Amino acid sequence: MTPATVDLTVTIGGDAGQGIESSGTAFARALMRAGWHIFTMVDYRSRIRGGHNFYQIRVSDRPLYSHSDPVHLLLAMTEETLKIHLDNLAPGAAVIYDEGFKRVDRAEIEAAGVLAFPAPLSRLAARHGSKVMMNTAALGAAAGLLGVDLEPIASVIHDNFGRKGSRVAEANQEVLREARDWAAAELARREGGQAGGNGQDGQAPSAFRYRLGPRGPVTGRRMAIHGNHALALGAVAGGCRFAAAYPMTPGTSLFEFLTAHSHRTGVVTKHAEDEIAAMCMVVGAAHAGARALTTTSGGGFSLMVEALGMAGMVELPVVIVVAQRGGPSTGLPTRTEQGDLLFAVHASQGEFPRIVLAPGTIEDCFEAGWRAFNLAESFQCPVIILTDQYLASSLRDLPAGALDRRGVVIDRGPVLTASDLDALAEPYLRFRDTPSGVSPRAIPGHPKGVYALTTDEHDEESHITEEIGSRVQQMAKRMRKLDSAAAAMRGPRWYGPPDAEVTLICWGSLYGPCRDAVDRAAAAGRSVNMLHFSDLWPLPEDEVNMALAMVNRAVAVEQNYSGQFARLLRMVTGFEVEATLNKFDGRQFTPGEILEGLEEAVGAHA
Amino acid sequence: MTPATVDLTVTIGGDAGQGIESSGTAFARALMRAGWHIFTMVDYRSRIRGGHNFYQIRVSDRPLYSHSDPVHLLLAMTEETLKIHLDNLAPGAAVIYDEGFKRVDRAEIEAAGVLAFPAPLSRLAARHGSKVMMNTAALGAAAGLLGVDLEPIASVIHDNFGRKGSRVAEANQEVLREARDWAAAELARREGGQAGGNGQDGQAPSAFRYRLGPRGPVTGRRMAIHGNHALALGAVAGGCRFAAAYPMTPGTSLFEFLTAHSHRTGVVTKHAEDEIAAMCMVVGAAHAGARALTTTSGGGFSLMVEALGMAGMVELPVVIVVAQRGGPSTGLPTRTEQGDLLFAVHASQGEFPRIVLAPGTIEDCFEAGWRAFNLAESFQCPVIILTDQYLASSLRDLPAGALDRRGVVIDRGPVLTASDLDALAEPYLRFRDTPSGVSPRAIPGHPKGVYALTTDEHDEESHITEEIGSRVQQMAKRMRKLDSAAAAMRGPRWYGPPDAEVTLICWGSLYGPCRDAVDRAAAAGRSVNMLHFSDLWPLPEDEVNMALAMVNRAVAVEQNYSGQFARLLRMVTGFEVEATLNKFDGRQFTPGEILEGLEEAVGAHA
Amino acid sequence: MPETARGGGAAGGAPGAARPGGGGANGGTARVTPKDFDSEHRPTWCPGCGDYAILTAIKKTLADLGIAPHQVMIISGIGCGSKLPDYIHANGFMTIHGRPLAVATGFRLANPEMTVLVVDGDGDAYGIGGNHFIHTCRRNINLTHIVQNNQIYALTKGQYSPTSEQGFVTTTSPDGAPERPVLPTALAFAAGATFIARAFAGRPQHMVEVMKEAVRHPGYALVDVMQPCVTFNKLNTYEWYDQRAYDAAAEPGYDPADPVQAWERVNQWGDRIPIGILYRTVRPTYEEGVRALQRHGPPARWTERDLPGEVWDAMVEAFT
Amino acid sequence: MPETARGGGAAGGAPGAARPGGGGANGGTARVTPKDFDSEHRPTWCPGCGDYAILTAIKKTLADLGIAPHQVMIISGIGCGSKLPDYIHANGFMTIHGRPLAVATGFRLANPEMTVLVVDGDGDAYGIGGNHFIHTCRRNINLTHIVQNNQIYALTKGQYSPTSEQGFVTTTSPDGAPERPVLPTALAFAAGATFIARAFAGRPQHMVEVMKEAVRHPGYALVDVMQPCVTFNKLNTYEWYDQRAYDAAAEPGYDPADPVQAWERVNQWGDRIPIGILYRTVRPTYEEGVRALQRHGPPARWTERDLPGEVWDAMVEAFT
Ligand SMILES: Cc1ncc(C[n+]2csc(CCOP(=O)(O)OP(=O)(O)O)c2C)c(N)n1
Ligand SMILES: Cc1ncc(C[n+]2csc(CCOP(=O)(O)OP(=O)(O)O)c2C)c(N)n1
Ligand code: SF4
Ligand code: SF4
Ligand SMILES: [Mg+2]
Ligand SMILES: [Mg+2]
Repeated sequence: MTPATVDLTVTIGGDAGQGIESSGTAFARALMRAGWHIFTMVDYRSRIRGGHNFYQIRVSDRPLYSHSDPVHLLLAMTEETLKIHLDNLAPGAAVIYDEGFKRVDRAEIEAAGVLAFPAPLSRLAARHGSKVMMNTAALGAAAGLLGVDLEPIASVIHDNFGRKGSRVAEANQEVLREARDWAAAELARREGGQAGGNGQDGQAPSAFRYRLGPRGPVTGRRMAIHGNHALALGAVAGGCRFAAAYPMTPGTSLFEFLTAHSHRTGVVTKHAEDEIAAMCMVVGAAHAGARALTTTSGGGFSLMVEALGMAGMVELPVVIVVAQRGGPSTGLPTRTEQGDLLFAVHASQGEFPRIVLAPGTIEDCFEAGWRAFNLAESFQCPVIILTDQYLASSLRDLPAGALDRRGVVIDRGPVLTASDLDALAEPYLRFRDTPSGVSPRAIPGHPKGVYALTTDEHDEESHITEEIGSRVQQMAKRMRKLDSAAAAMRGPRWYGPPDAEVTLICWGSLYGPCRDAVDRAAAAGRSVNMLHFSDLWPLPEDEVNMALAMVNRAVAVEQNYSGQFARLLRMVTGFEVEATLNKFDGRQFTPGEILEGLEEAVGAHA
Repeated sequence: MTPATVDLTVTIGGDAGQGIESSGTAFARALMRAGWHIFTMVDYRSRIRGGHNFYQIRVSDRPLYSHSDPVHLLLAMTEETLKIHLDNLAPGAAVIYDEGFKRVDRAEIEAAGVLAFPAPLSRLAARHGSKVMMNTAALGAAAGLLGVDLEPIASVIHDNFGRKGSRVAEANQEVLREARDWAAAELARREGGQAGGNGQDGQAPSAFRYRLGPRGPVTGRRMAIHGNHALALGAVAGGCRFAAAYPMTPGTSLFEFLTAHSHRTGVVTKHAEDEIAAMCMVVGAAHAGARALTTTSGGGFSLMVEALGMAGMVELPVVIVVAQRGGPSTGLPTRTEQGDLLFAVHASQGEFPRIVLAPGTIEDCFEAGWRAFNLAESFQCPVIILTDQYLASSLRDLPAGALDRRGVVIDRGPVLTASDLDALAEPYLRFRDTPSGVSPRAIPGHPKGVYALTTDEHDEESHITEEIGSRVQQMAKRMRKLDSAAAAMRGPRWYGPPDAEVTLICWGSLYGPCRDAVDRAAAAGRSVNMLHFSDLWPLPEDEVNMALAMVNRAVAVEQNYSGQFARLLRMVTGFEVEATLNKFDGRQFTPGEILEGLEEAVGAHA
Repeated sequence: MPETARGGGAAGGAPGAARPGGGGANGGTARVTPKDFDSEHRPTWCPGCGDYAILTAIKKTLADLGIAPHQVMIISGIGCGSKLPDYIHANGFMTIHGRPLAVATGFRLANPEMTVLVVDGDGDAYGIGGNHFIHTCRRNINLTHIVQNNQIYALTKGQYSPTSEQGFVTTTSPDGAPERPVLPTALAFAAGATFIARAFAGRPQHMVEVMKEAVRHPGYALVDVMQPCVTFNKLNTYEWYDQRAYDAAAEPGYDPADPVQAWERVNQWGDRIPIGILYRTVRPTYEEGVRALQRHGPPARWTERDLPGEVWDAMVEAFT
Repeated sequence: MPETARGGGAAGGAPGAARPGGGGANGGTARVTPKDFDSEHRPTWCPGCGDYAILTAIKKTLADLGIAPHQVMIISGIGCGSKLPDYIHANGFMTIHGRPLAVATGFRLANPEMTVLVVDGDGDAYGIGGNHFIHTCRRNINLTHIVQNNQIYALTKGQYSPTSEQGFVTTTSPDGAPERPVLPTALAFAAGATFIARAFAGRPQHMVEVMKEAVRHPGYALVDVMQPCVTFNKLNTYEWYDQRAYDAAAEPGYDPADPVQAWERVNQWGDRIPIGILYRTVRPTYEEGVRALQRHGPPARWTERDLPGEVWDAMVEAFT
C-alpha cells in the first residue's frame, strides 16, 4: 500500500455532558464529506456529567483502520483537556481553547512546541445567542486552522440542526463561519508576523503545519458508520424481524437503531424487563419462525446464559450480539475489552453447539448481521457475535454503497414448507436423526407439524425421555452439528507480506490496529504480517492448521489479560504462540503500541 | 490390594413413588451394620410417580469405591423391574418378586439361569396392616436369601420407624421377620429338594450361591454417607454460618441438611426466591464476614454467573457447590454428568481469579467443605466445588470417625482484627497492592475500616476509577492471586502401579470407578494406573507437568461428550491425551465399562 | 358449532400456521373435540394430582372455543405441572424454570395469530419468575396464564413455595415457612392485570368456564388454579380448598368490572376463598400498540421480499 | 443528644464492628453530625440532579439518629444514583444492577447489628430487580430501601423505565412507553410491605423526616423518592412533581395504619401525589424468626470455637 501523504489526528475534549461526542461525530462526517478518509474513537466515562471525555478523529488520504497517536490538533473545551492531552501532542501541533480559560499557561504550551490558539469561542457563541454553541465555534476554528472548506461542515450542521428550527441552525452557521474566519485571520497574522521556531527544537512554532487544504482526494458519496449500526443494517438486510434487549453499554445503540427504524423496517423491538426476559423473548420469537436477536454486553450476557442453553437444547436459531466492555463485573462500562471469549464459547451448563463470530471491520459487522442468521438457521443453534466498545462505536468511512443489501444471501436452513408438511406421509419428527445433525424444522402452526419442544432430554418426536438410546442419539445428533458448522466456518485472513518473520495473531476488533501496524512495520522495513480470526467457534481446524503452519514467529495480540484466544487456539490445535501482547486498560491498542510491544516481545529486529 | 472374596450387587427396583430409595438406603445401612462394606447408586427419574427407579447396593469385604455390574440379587417391586433388569443379572442370580405379579413368566427367568422367588410380599404386608410394607417384606426376603442376620436390619427399621409410633414399627418388624423366615425356608426347601442346574449351563439353578452369611468381617462403628452430606459436614466443621439456595436437584439435599441442622449448628439458611438472589445473599453475607455458601446445579449456576463476577471483582470469599447433572439445559435432571467444567472455569464476563475443586471421594467432599473456605478467604475469591449426582447421592461406608472435625484447619486469610485496625496509622486501603495480590480485609463495622465496595473498577481505596494506572494495578493485583492460589493447589493423585502402560486420567467422581477399574485390570494382569485430578483451577502447572511426564499412554475418562478436562489440560499444559473415553448418558461409568472402553481405545493388551 | 375465540385460533379469518402458510385442516370450521388433543403419552403425575383436571379442562376449553391443536401454543416452565405439554397433542414448549411468560411474549410478538397459553407452577410464576409476572401484568400482552398453584415445590420434592401458608413445614422450612405468602390475585391487581381469575382443580366444569373467559379476554389473563398436590402438600388438600372455595359470581351485586369490589375479592384468602372471575377490565393489548406489527404483519411470516428499497436507502442515507 | 435508632447503630447496647470485635470510636455516645459522612469524592451527578438532595438527606438522617459511618452499610445497584456510596464516608457496597436487595438480605442475616440502607434506581428496584422487590416486601427483613425514582434509565442515557409514564418518548420508546407504569407503592402494598412511604427530592426536610421513620421502622421500609433527572427526563421535572406532591399526613383523618386509607393512598398517582408515610404496620421481622440467628448470634461474629462437640457428634451419629 502506498504510504499516506496526510495522516492527522484531531481531538476534541471536554466534560461529560458537553456534547463532545456529537461535535466530534459532526466534524468527522464533515471531513469525510470534504473528501477525506476518517476513523474516530470515543473515549468517555461512565457518568452523565463531570469528568473528562474526548473524541478523536484520524484523517488521511488513505483508508484508515484504526486510531493513532499522537494528536495534531486539539480542541480543548475545558482547561482539564489541555492538561490531560498536552503530553500526547505531535511536535508543531496546535491547541484551540477558549480565551477565557484562566489557568492556562500559554508559555508552557508553547514551550512544549505546540501552537496555542486562545480563541473567542464562548464570546462568539454568546453573541449569537447561547454559549452552548462553543463547540460549533471550536469546529469553525479548527476548519480555519486545517484550511478545510466550510461547506461540508455547514452541511452537516444543517443536517443536525435543521430540525431544531431555523433560528438555532442559522445561529450555529454564523458562529461556525465567524470562528473559521477568526482562525484563518489569526493564522495569517502569525505566519505573516514572525518566522520563529518550528516546534521541533522546543521553540514556539509560528505556523501550523498540519493543514488539510480545502478538499481531500476521496471522491464519490461516502458514509461514516460504526460497528453497531453496520451490524444493525446487516441484521435488517438479513430479515431480522424481532429484537428484544435491556439497555447495556455498548450494546444499546444497536438496539436503539433497530427501534428507531422499527416502523419502516417492521422489526418488532421490545425493551424487556431484564436480560433474562430479553433472551427468552428471542427464543420465543425464534420458535414462532422469526429471525430474532438480542444485543447486550457481558453483564447482560451473564444473565442470558441459562436461556442460551435452552436455545441450544431445543435447537432454535437465535442471535446474540455481545458488545464487550472492560470487565470483570461492572468494570469499565464505557471502555473496550476482549475479555468474554472463553466465556462465550463455554457459557451454560452441559454441552451443545453454538457458533461464535467476531467481526473485525465495519464490513464484517454488516456481514455478521445477516450471516449470523443464516448460520443460526442452518445449524439450528445460537450464534454469538462478539464485538466490543471500540468496534461498536468507532466510525469509519466507506463508499455509500459498500454495505450492499443486494449482496446479502438468505439461507433459512432446512425448513419444511406448508406443502412439504401437507405431503408428509409419516408423523413429523422434529428431532429426526440425520447425518448432519440438523433436523428439518416445522414452524408451528401447521396441523401436520404439531409438536412440543422441551428442554429436558427428548426423543426424535420431541417427547421427554430418559432412555439411554434416545439420549445418546440426540446428544450425538446435536453435537454433530458442530462438525457440520465447522465446515461453514472461515479460516483466518492474512494481511501483509507472506513469510513474514513475525505474525500478529489477532481476532475481532484488533483487525484495524494490527493491520495498520503491519503497514507501519513494512514502512519501517520490518517483516511483520497479520493472521486475523473472525470465525472463532467452532474453529475450522484444517484451515487453521494450514495457516498456522505458515507462521514463523507467532505473537498473539489481545485486548485482555490472559490471552484468551491464544488459549483457545492451544486447546483446539495444540499450537502455542511465542509471545502474547495484552492490553487490558479499556483503551484499544494503537498501531504504534503494537509495534513497540512487539519490539519488547520478540526483539527490535522483527 | 488383596482381592475381595465377596463382591455382590443387590438391586431394588420399582416405580417412582414406591419408596425405592429409602428402602435401598435402609438395606445398605443394615448391611454396613452387619459388617460389610457398601456402595450404593440411585437411579431415578425426574418425576414424582410413574416410571422405573432403582437403587443398587454393592456389598463386599473390601472397601468399595464404585457401583458395579452385574446384579446378583434383584428385588423387583414391579413387573417392569423384572423386564428391565433381567439382562443385567449375573449367572445364578436370584430375583424376589411378588407372587401376585400376573405377567411374570417364571420359566423364562429360570431359562436365563436365574433363580425366581415369587414371594408373598404383599400378602405378608397386608396381613400386618398395609401393603405399603411390601418393601420391608422384600428386604426380609433378601435377608433370608443372603443369609444375613436380621438384627442389623431390624435396628435400621427401628431407627427409621421408631418415631412413627410403635404400631407401625412393630408391624414392619413382623413383616421383616416373616419374610426372612419365608425366604430361608424356601431356600432350604429348594436346596434340600433337588440338585438341578448351576445356572451356568442355562439350567435353572436350585441353590442361591451369592450368600453373605450372618455377619461380615468389618468391625468398628461405621457410617454410610454420600457426598452431599459429607460436604455439608465439612462446611459446618469449617465454620460455614450462612447458606442460601434455591432448590435444584442434585444440590438440594446438601442445603436441606444444613437447614435441618440449622438450630443446632447456627448455620443461617435461606431458601431464596431464585438463584440470583441466593448467590447475591451469599455475597452479602460474605461481605459481613460470614463463611457463606450456596448449593445448586448447572441451571442455577447459570443464573449465578453475573453475581459470581461481582464476588470476583470485589474480592469476596464465597463458596458455590455445583452438583452437576445431565445437560444441556434441563437435560436429565436426576442423572449424572461432568458437563460443566469449562463453564465453571470461564463463567462470567471479564477476567478474575476463581478456584475450582472437584472432590473425588466422600472424604474429599468433607475436606472440600472446609478447605474451600480457607482457599476462598486466603485468596479472597470465589471457590466452586464441582460434584455431580453420582458423588452427591452415592453412599459409601467409612469408619464413624473418618470425617474428623479435629483434623479441620481454619485459615481465614489476611483479615485485620479490631486491634490491627485500631493501630492503623494510615488510612485503610481495602485493595492495597501487595506482592501476593491479596489485600488484608477489614470486616465492616470498625470506625477505621470504613469503605465502600464497588463492582466498577476501583483504586486501592475502593473508589470508582477509570484511570489507567489504577486499572492496570488492580487488574494485575487480582490476577496475581491466581499464581498465589496455584501454589496452594494440589497436583494429581496416582493410584495403581507406577510406570503402567496406560494411565486413566480423570477428575471428580470418576475417582471411584477408575480406581476400581485399576484394581480389576491388575487382577486381570493388565498394566493400568490412574492419575486423578481434584484441584482443577488454577492448575499447579509444575506438579501437573511432572506427573504427566510419567504417563506412558494417556486415556482421559470423562463423564461428558467432549472431553472437557482433556481440553483444559491441553489449553494449560499443551499435553495431549492419546484417547478419550466419554459417557454422556447420565449414568456413571462402571469399572467394567471403563476396562471395555479401554480395550477399544488402546487395544486389549493394555 | 363451536364457540369462537378472539385473537387466536378460529377467530377473525385465517387461523393457523404461521409460516410458511397453510391454514391446514382445522381452518376454523371443522369441529374440534377434546379428543383431538389426546396424546399417547400418559401423564406421570401421581394418582389424584390436581394437574389431571387442569389438563382435561384445557382440552375442553380449547375444543369448546374451536381452537385446534395446531392453532394453539402451550408454553410451560419446569415443574410437575409444567410437563403438561408432553401429555397433550398441541403445539407446546416446555421452557426453563420461571421463564415461560417471557418466552410466550416473544412468541406472541412474532406470531400474534396463534392462541398462546402459559401453564406453569407457583414456583415458576411467583417465585423465580416473579419479575416476568408483574411486568407481563402491566404489559397486557394477549395470552392466558394458567398457574398450577399447589403451594409447594413438587418436582423437587417438597420445599415451600411463595404461596405456601406462613408456618408451613417443609424441608427448607423446618420451623415453618417464614414469609407472608404471595397472594397472586392481589399482586396481579396491583401490577395492572386486566383479567384476574381463580379456579379450583376440584371443580372442573367451573374451571373450564373460567378458562374460556380467560382465553377470550383481549389481553393478559391470569387463572390461578388451586391445585392439590396429594404427595407433598398435606395441608392444602382437596378438602381444604373445597371447604373454602365459593363462586364469586354467585355473590349478590357481583360486578367483576368494579375495582373496589375487585380489590376486596383479590385480597380474600382465608376461611373463604373466591373462585371465578375476580376482576375484568379492558385496556388496549400490548400488540395493538406495536406499529411494526400492525403495519408489517407477523415477524413469523417474514419473506425475503419484505423490505422496500426506499426504506433501505433512507436508512443508509442517514450515514452519508 | 442524638435520637436513637432501632436495630442498627446506636440502639440497644454495643453497636459497631461485626467481627473481629471492637465497638470503636462512635459507640453510641459521641455525637454524629452530617459532616462525619463527608467524603473527598465529589459527586459526578449533573448540576440540579435530584440525587444531591437524597445524599444530603441520608447524611442528615443518619446523623439525627446517631448512627455513625461505621455503623451503617449502604448497598446500591448500578445507575446514576447508585454511585451514592462512592460519595459518602460510610460502609457501602455498589453491587450489580438490580440486586442490592438480595445482597442486603444476605448482609443483614449475617450481621443484624448494623443498620442497612439500600439505595437504588427505579430500573434496579422495579425493573430488573422486581422479583427481589416483591419478595423482600413480604419477607419483611429489617432494612430501609430508598429508591431514586427518576422514571428513566439515566446512566444508560435515557431509555424508559418501569415507572415512566405511559406514552413517554425515549430512545427505546419512540412511540411512547407502551406499558402501564409500575406504581411501586401499590405493588409494595400488595406484596405485603409493612412500611411504605414516598418523598420528593425537592422537599428535603420532609424527606429526612420520612427517612428517619423508615430507618426506625422494624422491618422492610420503602421510601420511593421522586427524583428529578434534569438531563433525560424533561417531563417529570421538579415543577411537575412539586405541583402534584401533597403531604399525606396533612389530610384530615390521616391514619397510616388503616389499610383502607392506605390502599387509596398507595394507588394515588396523577394530579395529586401523596408524599410521606402512606402505610405503616408492624409484623415480626424476618430476622426475629430465624432461630439459628437468635440462638447463635450473628454469623459475622463466628469464631472457631462455636460448635459444641455434642452437636457435631449427634450429626455424625445419624449416619451410622
Ligand atoms: C434455574 C432452575 N432452578 C431450579 C430448578 C429446579 N426446579 C425444578 S421444578 C422446581 C420448582 C417446582 O415448583 P413449581 O414451579 O411450583 O411446580 P410444581 O412442581 O409444584 O408443579 C424447581 C425449583 C430448575 N429446574 N431450574
Ligand atoms: C445486568 C445489567 N444490565 C444492564 C446494565 C446497564 N445499566 C446500567 S445502569 C442501568 C439503568 C439505570 O437506571 P436506574 O436503575 O433507574 O438508575 P438511574 O441511572 O436512573 O439512577 C442499566 C440498564 C447493567 N449495568 N447490568
Ligand atoms: S408430586 Fe404433587 S404436583 Fe407432582 S404429580 Fe404428584 S401430586 Fe401432582
Ligand atoms: S443523568 Fe439524570 S439522574 Fe443522572 S446525574 Fe444527570 S440528572 Fe442525575
Ligand atoms: Mg408448585
Ligand atoms: Mg432511574
